Amino acid sequence: MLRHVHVFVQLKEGVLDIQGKTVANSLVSLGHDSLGSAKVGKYIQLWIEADSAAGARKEAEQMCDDLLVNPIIEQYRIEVEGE
Amino acid sequence: MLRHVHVFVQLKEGVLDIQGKTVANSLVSLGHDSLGSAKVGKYIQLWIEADSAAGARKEAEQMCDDLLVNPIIEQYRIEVEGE
Amino acid sequence: MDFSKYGIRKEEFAAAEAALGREPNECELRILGVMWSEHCSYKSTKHLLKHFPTRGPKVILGPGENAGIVDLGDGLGAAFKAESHNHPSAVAPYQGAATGVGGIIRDILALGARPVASMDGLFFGDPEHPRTGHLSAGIVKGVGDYGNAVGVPTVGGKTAYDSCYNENPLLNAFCIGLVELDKIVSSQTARPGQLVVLLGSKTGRDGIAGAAFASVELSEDAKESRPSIQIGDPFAEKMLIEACLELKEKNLIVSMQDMGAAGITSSSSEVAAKSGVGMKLHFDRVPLRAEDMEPWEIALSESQERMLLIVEPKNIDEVCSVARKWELDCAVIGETEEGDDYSIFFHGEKVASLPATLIGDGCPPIHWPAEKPADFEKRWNFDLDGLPVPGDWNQALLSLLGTPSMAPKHWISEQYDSMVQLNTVRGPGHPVSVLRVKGKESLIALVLDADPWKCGLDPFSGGAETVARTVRALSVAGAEPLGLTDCLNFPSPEVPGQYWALEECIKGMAAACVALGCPVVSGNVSLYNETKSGAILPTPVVGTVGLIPSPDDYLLSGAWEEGDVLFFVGP
Amino acid sequence: MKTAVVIFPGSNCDQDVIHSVRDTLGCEVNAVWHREERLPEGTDLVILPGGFSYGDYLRSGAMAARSPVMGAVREHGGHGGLVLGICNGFQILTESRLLPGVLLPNKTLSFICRPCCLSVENTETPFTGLFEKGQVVQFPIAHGDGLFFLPADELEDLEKRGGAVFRYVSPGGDGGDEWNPNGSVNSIAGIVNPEGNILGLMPHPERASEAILGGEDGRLFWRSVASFLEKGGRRHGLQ
Ligand SMILES: Nc1ncnc2c1ncn2[C@@H]1O[C@H](COP(=O)(O)OP(=O)(O)O)[C@@H](O)[C@H]1O
Repeated sequence: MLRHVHVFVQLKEGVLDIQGKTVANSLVSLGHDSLGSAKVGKYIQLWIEADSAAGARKEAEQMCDDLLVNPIIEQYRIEVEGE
Repeated sequence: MLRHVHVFVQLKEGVLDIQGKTVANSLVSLGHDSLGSAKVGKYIQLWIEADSAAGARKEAEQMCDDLLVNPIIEQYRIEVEGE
Repeated sequence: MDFSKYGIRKEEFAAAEAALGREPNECELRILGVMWSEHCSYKSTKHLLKHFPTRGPKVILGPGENAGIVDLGDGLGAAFKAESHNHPSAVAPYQGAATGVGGIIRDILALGARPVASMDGLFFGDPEHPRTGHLSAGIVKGVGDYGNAVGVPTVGGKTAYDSCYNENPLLNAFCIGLVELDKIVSSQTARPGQLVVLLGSKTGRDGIAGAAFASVELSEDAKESRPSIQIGDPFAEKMLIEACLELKEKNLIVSMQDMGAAGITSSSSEVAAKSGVGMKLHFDRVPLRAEDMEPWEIALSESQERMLLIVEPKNIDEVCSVARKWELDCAVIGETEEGDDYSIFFHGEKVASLPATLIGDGCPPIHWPAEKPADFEKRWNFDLDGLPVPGDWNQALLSLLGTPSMAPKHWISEQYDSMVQLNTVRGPGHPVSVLRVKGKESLIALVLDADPWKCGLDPFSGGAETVARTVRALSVAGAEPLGLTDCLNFPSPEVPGQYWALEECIKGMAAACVALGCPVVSGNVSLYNETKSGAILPTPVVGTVGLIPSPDDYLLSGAWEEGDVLFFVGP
Repeated sequence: MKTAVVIFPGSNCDQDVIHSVRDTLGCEVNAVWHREERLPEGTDLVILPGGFSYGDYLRSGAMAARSPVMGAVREHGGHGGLVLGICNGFQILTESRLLPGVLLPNKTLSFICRPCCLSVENTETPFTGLFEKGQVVQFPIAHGDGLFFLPADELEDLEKRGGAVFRYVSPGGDGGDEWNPNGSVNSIAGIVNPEGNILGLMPHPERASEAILGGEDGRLFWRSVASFLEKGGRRHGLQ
């Protein structure tokens, strides 16, 4: 069964987030004064053939380690639909 | 109160996802045969000063329309913590 | 039959019916609607373009192919062309500009030439206008991201600001490539019994009927009515360039055509008509990206990064293996045959059958009425004496030089890789851009220019001046002009004063081309550049190419020293 | 000396590097397709060229770092063979962990193409032996993701061991943010591994190797490598 997996990638604490800062500045200058701060990361969706949700999660974790995430600067969180 | 808002941006159906296509090919060639397809989007976190979760959501929606999302090719979903 | 919803006019429907001896079916009407749009058929301007001189001692290939080619000597040619992508860039600046660059690069590639440099003509609205910042930033980033990634340096360009472009910015992309004269690939050499091959990305629902979209004025709801927008994939384009050039080197291509406006139908019917063959296409074999696409959608999809090849059956396996190496889809989608019939089959059914020549040439031309505006000469009444005399001339000069149109354009040109390929002798920021040709003594000089304000005041002289300016810039650098390409950006031809300006401009340009011995070898027309808030100024953009015999002949501007003597030359 | 230039899908400075090395040194240069699992016999120097491998999608250099050829490059470098990554090649080297750190989007968030002045900070590497310490050279940059970043503790280690080989400076050799085009930490433009045989740099020496293109400082870079190898810098390993 094809399972829908969501991967949320964000920069680790302490890594320069220029994009986040720039986005925040632009939003404030557009009048969104209520904004404290912003962070920009990646939202990756995977459709994985797996017998179980747990199997899909494991496979997705492997994909993150193999390619999707650079552990020097990034961390991730996975959600599997139906888990 | 500062509220943590998560914005998930993805390409609309039918819009060519050049990153997703290339990432999927790469993962398959690394041996992840179970992968059906992949989509790459943006994961934006906002910290917004708002009295209520609903207020934060409204403000975030406004930010998406003003800057964060390109409605011609992208769509988004918002989650507000504590909502 | 309500043909108007397909963008077909009454005369056009009648012409199609007469040629076919029957009513065209819906799929055929949709095809004709796009192929007979202004953008594809040049129905309003074809006869005007005849004013241009197109022959010259250095012209190897004039208008009629994907780009023109001039002779650089030693068996080498320069293929070049300019193309507009104005309407898409107005709606989706980043993607519109990126796909504009991608499209012109494929035009050059289609001749078997390696693209070696680009230039861009940018016309933005008033810098104070709220949309100008967003549009200009997006367009510049789109041009840069695409050109940088495919590895074609952007070595120069032209940027101007005027409130007439507030809602309708212009993006003109110019590309030049190098090709050995005995290895030029043509789109006119298909013979019966050969295979029609689709190389490159999969076909999706992107930009369907984009050509028709480019042939009407931009409306308020352009955003909503916009079909799924074309997305540029420079990575796929880079693969496509290398694959096509490898196929050419291995002599595996009979004929080639890029897929631009109106996609498969435009490219394949053009090859069929120009080569004088018929064609049978099987749309079930087209690699698709979206589900349940209708045949007319497949026919007209403007998915990017695709090329149409004509291949001898015995070579098809080798062609496919080159495609695999470059990780591109490659599918045989049809075959050529005797005759003029262009048919499309889908799930075993013939869904369209039209004479190939009808698709490309059958649209009845339109001669819009021209009329010189009544207030025309009055526009020249400018009272110079009424201008306040600046107290401080230095300050006046500085503030003039600080206006966005005149100020240096580093913020733009530094976003472009102007050096990749190691040929850029002079990049952006110089009156002409200069390329060396590895292993050769001579240098290529390029310039892109426009003067919409002069064209607005006096289209004939303005058109002539635009051409003269580029040729002058080349001469001053020590280059002999070889030929030029042009992009004619104009508002709707349906307004008599605007049509008159178009005609005058072309006549003026042509007169200058003749007088200066610089023929037109390629070009493009973009009409209907207007919105509710007004029409753009007549904006012919000219890209001229010249040859500097040797580096010693190159006269560098600004290389002055104290004690040099200044001369003023001219009337 | 024998050089191999790896071509990844999307590389676009591969021919430039081949041209420049050949033109300067007249030596043998081989192109190696990324699917190859071996380098040509006797390769002294492997160059990962600039460009946009896999379109820079996901993260620049990420997918190329996982190409079959990278196993051979790793092995070559592991035995002390010379490896050079320029621009996208530098990004590929950090993505494959052959060099520390990461290259993030420029502080301007836009692509920057312009000539830059660099000071040569370490002349003890196989790539910089003919330069003088502190010499200012001009190599152009052309990149979108050139901000070199390393967590603070690792940065300290890198600096201590002289790992920062090139820094962005003024034409007069002064440091400072205004001369740092992309926001790199400590204005770092190029680094070398602790063993000294693997170098990555964002600026393009191959674009500064001919007078007609505006500068020749890059020739000294190529000559340094040749001279290192001639002077018994071991063919397949450092002393
Ligand atoms: N303004 C012009 N001046 C000269 N030639 C032109 C002009 N406009 C179009 N042409 C020529 O008409 C032919 C078709 O042009 P176009 O439709 O823009 O090419 P494509 O099919 O590649 O988009 C080309 O050969 C082009 O050079």
